[in-house]
Amino acid sequence: MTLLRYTIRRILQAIPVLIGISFITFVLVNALPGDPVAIMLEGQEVDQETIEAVERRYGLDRPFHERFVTYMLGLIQGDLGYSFHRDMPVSTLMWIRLGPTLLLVISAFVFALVTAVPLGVLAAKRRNEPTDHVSRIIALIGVSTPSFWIGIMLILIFAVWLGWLPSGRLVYPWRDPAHYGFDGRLELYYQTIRHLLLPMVALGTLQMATIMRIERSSMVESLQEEYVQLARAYGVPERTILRKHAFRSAQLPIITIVGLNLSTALGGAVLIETVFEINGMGRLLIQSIQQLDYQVVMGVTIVLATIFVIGVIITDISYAYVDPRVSYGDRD
Amino acid sequence: MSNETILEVDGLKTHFYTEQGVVRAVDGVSFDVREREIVGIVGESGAGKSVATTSILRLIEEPGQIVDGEITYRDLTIVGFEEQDDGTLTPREAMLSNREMRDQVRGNEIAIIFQDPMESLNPVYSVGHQVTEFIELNRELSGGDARQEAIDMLREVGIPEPENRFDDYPHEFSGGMRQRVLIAMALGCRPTLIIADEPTTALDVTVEGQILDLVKDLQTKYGTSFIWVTHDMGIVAEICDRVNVMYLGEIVEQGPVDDIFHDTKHPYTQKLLESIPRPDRTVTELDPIAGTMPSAINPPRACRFHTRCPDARVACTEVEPRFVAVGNDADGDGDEHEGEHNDHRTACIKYDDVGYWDSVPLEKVGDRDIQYVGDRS
Amino acid sequence: MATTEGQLGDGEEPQVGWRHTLAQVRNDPTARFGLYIIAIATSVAIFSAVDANLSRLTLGAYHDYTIGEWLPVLENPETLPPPGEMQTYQPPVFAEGGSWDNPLGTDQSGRDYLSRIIYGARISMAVGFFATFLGLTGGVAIGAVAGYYGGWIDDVLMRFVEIIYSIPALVLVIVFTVFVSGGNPDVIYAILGVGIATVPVFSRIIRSRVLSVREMDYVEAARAAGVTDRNIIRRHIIPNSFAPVLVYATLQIGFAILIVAGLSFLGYGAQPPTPDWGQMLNHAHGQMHVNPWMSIWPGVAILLTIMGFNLFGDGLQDALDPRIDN
Amino acid sequence: MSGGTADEGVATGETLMEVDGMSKYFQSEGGFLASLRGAADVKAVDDVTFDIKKGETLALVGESGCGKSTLARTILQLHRPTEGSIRFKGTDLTDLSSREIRPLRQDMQMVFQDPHSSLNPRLKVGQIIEEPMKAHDMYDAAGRRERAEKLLESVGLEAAHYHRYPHEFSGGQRQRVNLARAFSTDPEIIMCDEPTSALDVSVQAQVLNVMKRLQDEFGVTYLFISHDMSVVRYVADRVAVMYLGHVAELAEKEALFENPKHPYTRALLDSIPVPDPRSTGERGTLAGDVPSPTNPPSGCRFRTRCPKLIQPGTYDVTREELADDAAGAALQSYDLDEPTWRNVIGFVRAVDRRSFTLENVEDSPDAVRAFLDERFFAGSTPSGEPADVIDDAARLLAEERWDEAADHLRTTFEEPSICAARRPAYVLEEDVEEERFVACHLYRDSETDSSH
Repeated sequence: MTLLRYTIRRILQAIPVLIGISFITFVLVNALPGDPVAIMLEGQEVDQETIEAVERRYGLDRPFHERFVTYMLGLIQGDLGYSFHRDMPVSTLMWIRLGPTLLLVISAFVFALVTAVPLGVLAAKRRNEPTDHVSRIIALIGVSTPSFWIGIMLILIFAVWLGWLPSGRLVYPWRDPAHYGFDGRLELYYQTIRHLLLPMVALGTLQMATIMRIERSSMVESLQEEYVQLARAYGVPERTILRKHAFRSAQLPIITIVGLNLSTALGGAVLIETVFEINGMGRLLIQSIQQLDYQVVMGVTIVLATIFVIGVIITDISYAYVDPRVSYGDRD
Repeated sequence: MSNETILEVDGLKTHFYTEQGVVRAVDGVSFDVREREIVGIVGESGAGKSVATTSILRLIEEPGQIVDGEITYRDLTIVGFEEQDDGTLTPREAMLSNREMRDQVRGNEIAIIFQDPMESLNPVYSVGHQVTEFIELNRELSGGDARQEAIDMLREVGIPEPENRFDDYPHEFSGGMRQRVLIAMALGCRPTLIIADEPTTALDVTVEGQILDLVKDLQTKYGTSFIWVTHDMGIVAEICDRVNVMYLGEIVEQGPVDDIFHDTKHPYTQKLLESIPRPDRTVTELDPIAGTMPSAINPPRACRFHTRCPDARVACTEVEPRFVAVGNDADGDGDEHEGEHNDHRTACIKYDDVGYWDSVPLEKVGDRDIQYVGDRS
Repeated sequence: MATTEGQLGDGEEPQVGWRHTLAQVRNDPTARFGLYIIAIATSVAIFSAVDANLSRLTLGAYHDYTIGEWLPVLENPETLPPPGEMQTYQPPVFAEGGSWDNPLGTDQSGRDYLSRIIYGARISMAVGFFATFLGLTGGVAIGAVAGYYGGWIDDVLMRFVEIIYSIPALVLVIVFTVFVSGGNPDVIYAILGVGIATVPVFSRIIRSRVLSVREMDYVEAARAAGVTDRNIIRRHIIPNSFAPVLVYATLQIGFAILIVAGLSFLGYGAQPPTPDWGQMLNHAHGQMHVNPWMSIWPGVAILLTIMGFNLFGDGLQDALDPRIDN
Repeated sequence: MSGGTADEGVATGETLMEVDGMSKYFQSEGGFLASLRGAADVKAVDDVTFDIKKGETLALVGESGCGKSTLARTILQLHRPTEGSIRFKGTDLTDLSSREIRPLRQDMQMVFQDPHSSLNPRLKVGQIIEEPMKAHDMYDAAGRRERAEKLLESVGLEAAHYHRYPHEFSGGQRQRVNLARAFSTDPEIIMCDEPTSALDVSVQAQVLNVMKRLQDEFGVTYLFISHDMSVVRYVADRVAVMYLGHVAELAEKEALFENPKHPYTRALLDSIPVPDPRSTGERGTLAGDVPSPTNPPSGCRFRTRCPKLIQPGTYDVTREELADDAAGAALQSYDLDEPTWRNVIGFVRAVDRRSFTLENVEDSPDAVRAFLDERFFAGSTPSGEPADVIDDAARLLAEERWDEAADHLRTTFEEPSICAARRPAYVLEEDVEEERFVACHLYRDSETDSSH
């Protein structure tokens, strides 16, 4: 009951943020010194008439606030504008490109959690022992390395030198196997995984390292809690203490960090999609910036920010689910 | 008082190896606990009370270590050392392994209640689940029986509607109610001894009163022994049968509660009692102990209290005080526990024939209420 | 009254003051290691920026000089030897065909790769420091005001910060550099963009810190004593809120370097011929199959630099964290 | 040597501060949505009236959450009161703006409970003590320093400690620094918020003695907040006992401790363990928990736990009189003898708190009634109308309708009581001239002045 109320409250709170995101994006792309038309037509010999024609086509002849209102009204109806470069509605484009990005980002987080949580717990359990030192060094390198460079290195090693894995593009599990000329679902999935492996590791390493550090410190703290001491005093075996008494409450900061780090991961996806030639939102952003297709740029920015906002809501609700103290009210 | 002794602590030393030096938190402490009695350990913060009791369950963590002494619970050796040829101490073979501690002692024989009811319960599990878990672990009960037992125990400690509150989380209980839950948890495991580490300090007076009454009732009913750690002389007077007064890692005086209050021997106990404002009568002038407790890293030489003791003489800085029996029939009521063993003992050389009375009183420095004299090496 | 060390203090509160913190950092080997890396990177950045001859070499005017050749040039700049033949894509010394003249090989224009990597530190360090400084200044201003005044001011400012944070930093920085620069992206815009993108984290940290410091009894005591708001903020709030922010700033420099490397990798950061690690990786990416080693060195440079800041930041954090003290 | 405003003729023993009808409510939950939901206010302090005389120590005691700290902070205008007035030497502080209050703060200082968080760790002790003087432009730099050093010695530290940082001191020493800071501006009144409750007993005694000595030396007035009755007995001249935002009783110390009038005061005193194993007095305990301050009980706030709840009909309260206070409370009266009435109330509360179980009792109303008779009414069973109500309750309980049973019992027995209907406030004339305030209807007949 209260969880439901909390959910509704969180969703309501997101509305002004989404409006703000749209506004900021709109301002960035439209109102600041760089005139989109000038940028678009840069280097071309154009007369005034062409400029006006272009302006009219994009509605740029109308005052700023009017354009914003029109854009917002469109947004509410799910209309993100029209891409003249690609000759299709931006929203349609988004639908096509969303899948690969989500596939990449989600798999990166799965990879990060699956590796980081056990490693972090192990490091906390064996604090100041070799295991701990090794895992801390891994984490340190992980947070210090640019993801796109990891991508390049992975391609070099596993695709170029060893030739074990493909160096780019994804195979989408939701497609018809025939599209790729595969025998069936099973091969499709197998190929999906093979293609996904390198970009997933490249994008997930930073997340893994961050989560590992937090998992470790959170577990260390949790293991010193008085209720853990109490469990020890009642003869609970050390393994149960680790698995049950200390673990659950130690996951709370992890949940928060997964939500907040979605932002870094989505940004990283832009780079990874470029390195691995994946046709997702990130690559779309870069392509449309090169083409100065500014409706698409706005669209991608807003959609990525929205994914982040939704992600944070989901993690907040999971937090409330794990921590009974947050029935409603602010957590900060 | 012919009850059997169940726990014996002898010469216990627990030290903490910190960067600043070795903290001698507990430094040669001996006391015992008999069946069906409440033994108090009283002292100010930093006296080593909690370290002493956690040592009994061998729950001392890095950088702490039990370095010497014997702890025997019935016929089990919780802590025991033997001297090697090279003079080092190594654990005796009879000493319980960690696993044996877990299976045979912790929870099922000796349970513990911590000071802070807010921190002692895991916030992400329901209260009933936590009580049930410990009961199931320490008594051979099936899940369903353990749950029923948990509900019964919660009712026993005065939680209204325990069936309905079973699945509530700790934050939904008040501080007093949480402390009741912890008592239910401890008693539910049917231990012989419960260590209560300042269990009412975080509570309001009226709630404290409720808890003290509850404990007294349940102690009678279940026949459990208690070690009650506290800094509150009022609580000591209220519930303890025998008392150990601790100062800076050592027990300075121990004996039946009446003797401690009415036949006080050690100057520290004396001064401690004089420092307390009374609820039952108006005191016009308190006479506090001067100064603050010295560091346990470099405790004062010989008698550790000599730096603050009003009666300190030069001998106090030179002679290590021994425990001497000082029991006499001071109250004149034909004290019955004198016959069997002389329980009242103190570690002050005033009561020992080692030259205190021939020695010169220590000079007091400073004219204010802080006097700190002597050894600071 | 005599006072011994043991008598004073009861170990519950951490030692404060910069002298203590620095001593702690000095004692921490990892922090010291980090500090060395930072010191090397910083001096390399300053040195390479100051020496005009080295700049010219790396910028391409005398692109075919080798490491062996420019060392005497540094000593006697007037006597520049004439340019030799361009040798592009030379492999590093350990690969077949490499030589000690260009230990890490040469790039597409025949410029010495090692000197370009050394020179690349300049951009990274500049971006790291300036962007973080911007983010810190903006974040502290917003966070302190929001935290101290609370109420609707807090609501509005924090919502704004949340909006900025919602747009992934890299995306924000790309859009900012491209559109605000009017299609001519440059490092200055990158610095500004990263600065804006890091405002949210700083304002959040300082705000939560201010919120807890504001509740401290010494602040209330000052208020009760009639100390003015301005003096309370100056004497109590800021000094006690700033330490964790500084720790975070150290870590954030690494993050800024990371973002700008990505930005340059995509072609929107420093523009050629300015040597920049991200940009070098961009080119190397295209050469991956032919000249794979080119991809390695810029990445290693980024990794080491950021690691330096992370190590130092961790050490600083340990030094300021009371829990580690016990 | 006093700087700024001089004493405006308030002599020792005269009223220095008058608190009149002061309330402080907090919003229980911030934010727009909370206000939409109509979240109730926390009535931390509710309609409190008393005065403080120059040179005395007025102690404010009560359990955690009773509003004593809020009260002190509101008097100091660190919180602005929701209602009421606070007159300091004749000036109503609530009329003044923050800017106008600032100079007056020189005369009103505060000492805090937590020795760790009350001193800024980044300032030297000397700077800490000088800060209030600086804020009021007292003395020049050298003068401030001289005074700071003198104060350090007055509180039992050394002038040489001027250059030390707080972390170099123990808890007790820090409280001394706190005292030095509070005395630096030579104030008229100091609010002491549990100044010794974080300290060990021996250190507590040292600090209390310093406080007493300083009071003699400077003639300052203390408002001493504490939860510890023993400490209060040592330091106070007069004592105000607070419960859930109300003052329950205010009296001279000796009178209050020797002859507590309010049942809550009595319960509080009874629940303290006496540090004497031969103490004969049986310690009494108070059952139940403190109700929530967002929705406090009507009338007397203590009535839900009060062992002396007055039987409806004991006082002749007219319907008109009650209409103001408790709308809809049926006017009933019973004529049970005292033990029976106590049994009834014990039963009502037991149902309310569900402190018993019917698990081993048959489900029939008769069986339940028999069980209740034995458990709650052995000896003196009520008859007549009350008996019918108890029968009803037994029936409801047999059907496990506990909430309804509790409601029924409460509306029948508790709510018609004058304790629920009216807020008690009586000023009694004690022996000679001392007035005594008791907020309990038991003293309805003995009041001297009902205008309160």
